[in-house]
Amino acid sequence: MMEAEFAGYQVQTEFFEGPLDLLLHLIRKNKMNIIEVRLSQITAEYLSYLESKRGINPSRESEFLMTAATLIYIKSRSLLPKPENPAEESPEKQLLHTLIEYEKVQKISRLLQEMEYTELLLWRRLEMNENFANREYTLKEVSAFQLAEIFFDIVKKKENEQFLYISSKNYSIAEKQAEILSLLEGSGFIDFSVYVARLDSIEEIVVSFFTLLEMVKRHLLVAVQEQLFGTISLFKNEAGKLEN
Amino acid sequence: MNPEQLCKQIALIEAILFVSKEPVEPGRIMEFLGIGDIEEFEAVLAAMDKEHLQARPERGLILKRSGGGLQLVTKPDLHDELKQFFTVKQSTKLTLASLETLSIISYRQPATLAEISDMRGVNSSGPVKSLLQKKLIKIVGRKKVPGLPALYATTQEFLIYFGLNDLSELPSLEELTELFEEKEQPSLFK
Amino acid sequence: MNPEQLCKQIALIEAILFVSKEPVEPGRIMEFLGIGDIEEFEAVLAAMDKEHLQARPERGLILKRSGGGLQLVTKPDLHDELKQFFTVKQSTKLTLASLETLSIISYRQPATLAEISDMRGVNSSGPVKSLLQKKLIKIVGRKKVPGLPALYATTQEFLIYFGLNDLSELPSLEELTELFEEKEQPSLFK
Repeated sequence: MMEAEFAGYQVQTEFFEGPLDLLLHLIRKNKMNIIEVRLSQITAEYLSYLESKRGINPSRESEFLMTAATLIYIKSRSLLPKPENPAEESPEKQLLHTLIEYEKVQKISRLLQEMEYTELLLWRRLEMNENFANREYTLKEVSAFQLAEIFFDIVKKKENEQFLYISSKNYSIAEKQAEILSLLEGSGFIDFSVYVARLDSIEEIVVSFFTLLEMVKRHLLVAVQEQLFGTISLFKNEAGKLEN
Repeated sequence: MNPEQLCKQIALIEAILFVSKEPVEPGRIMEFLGIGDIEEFEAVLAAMDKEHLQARPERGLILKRSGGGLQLVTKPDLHDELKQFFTVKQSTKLTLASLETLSIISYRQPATLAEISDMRGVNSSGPVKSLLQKKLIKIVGRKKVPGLPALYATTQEFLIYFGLNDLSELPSLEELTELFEEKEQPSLFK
Repeated sequence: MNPEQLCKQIALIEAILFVSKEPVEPGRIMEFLGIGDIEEFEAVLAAMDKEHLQARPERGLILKRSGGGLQLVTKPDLHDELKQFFTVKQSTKLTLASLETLSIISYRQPATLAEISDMRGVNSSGPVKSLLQKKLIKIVGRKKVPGLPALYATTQEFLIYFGLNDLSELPSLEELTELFEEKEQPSLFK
């Protein structure tokens, strides 16, 4: 089997993933059976490991210390004559239960690691053929969280973009007026909401809107709303052209 | 080159081209296979393409040179069938554009088309129309700004589709920020 | 089925799997090929994999099932050469912390961050974040307890990454104990 691969795992246990990992290491090292182990017996060893900080992740120190406190408490209880209270689960039993569960986690981890090793020997296609690229999703496959992720991505992208606008773009009424006139030259009229939707930023929308108001005031444009709540269409005012 | 060697080289070329996203420069493969002579290499490629790909009815791929590179592509006569296989029914699927639009509406509702288009950076009237047809969004009123644009919000169907009881169950942005803020780690799958 | 038909179907399966980035659901291919009988379809797949892929020294690919889908992958014995050619460490392995976190989620799903941290004895938000980014886990909802913490579960990518068809292929906890007690026993996943 892949004993050689697991050697890597064994070496890594010298760097303890957490207090439970360290405790299991000490239990194994002392060849104790996890079901019968007296945690008070390995308290001293645990504490000396902490003192030497060998193979301990310092960013998780608080968790190692918390377990140390529990161990000391267990030890102190074992030294005192204990009042029997079967209804209450002793801290030792609780910790042992956690340890037994954690041992299973380690076994599963080893199994997953072995499976990972086997799978990494197989190479898959890196990218889908563009000709058949299919960017559609079945509705039920999309979760609310994916929706949230997508929105979050958009917000992030937008934040970056707006940063660029501030530094790179300025809008003037004169420029906007020229732009609007050339649009009118092309299509004869402008659909206001379509026009605004195309704009990049609040700043540009504000400048464009003022420009339009100004142009209507100067009779360069005529604004028409054909029905209530309908969109506003802007036409070039031929009379205004004369006036200009 | 003995037949066994030839087979091994063809297998390797197949595996390399299978894994590669882009066409692979022939020189790289030649060097990698330890073939010094270009004619010898061309002979390997010809054997692979003619005997093992083109001539074999059970193969769906052929060798192709494009942009100076080698590539495996599907046989042209399978194209229609592949297209059929990879086309999915419009009605049950959402495009990425629709998902983006829907995500904006769900978080910023009620939202106007201009607001959605602004956030996405592209005109979004197409996706909005499609979402309206699918009844995932609806018009809930008009914004009191010039033009009185329609305000869109999500529907009951939207909640059902995404398995939500109400909108407050959508994950908060703070939560997501916390989860995704961490620097990008290289993905295993890219 | 006559040999000609069989060849055409194998060619189509090859082309479909070649084009797909993700494993393809066998049922979809079966339906597409117009094969009604699952055993007939399995016979086609077996012929393809055994006779046309595994047994042929000039082929660099094999057929594989993972995540409930069919996929073409490179032959395992070409791994070293591919690694050399692409000079990438495709073998980005998961950290032990991530593996432990995944172990808990795969057996206890859906699980909250608090439950995971509890079982590992250390705060596990780092590995959870990293696994989310790698899309090996996803958020599937919220636990109805104060704070409404997110519930995590494994994804389709998880199955594919570890070469599983579905979660039921993971050994039960009882089996697991046996597996590791008799150390030399070969893995179930061979």
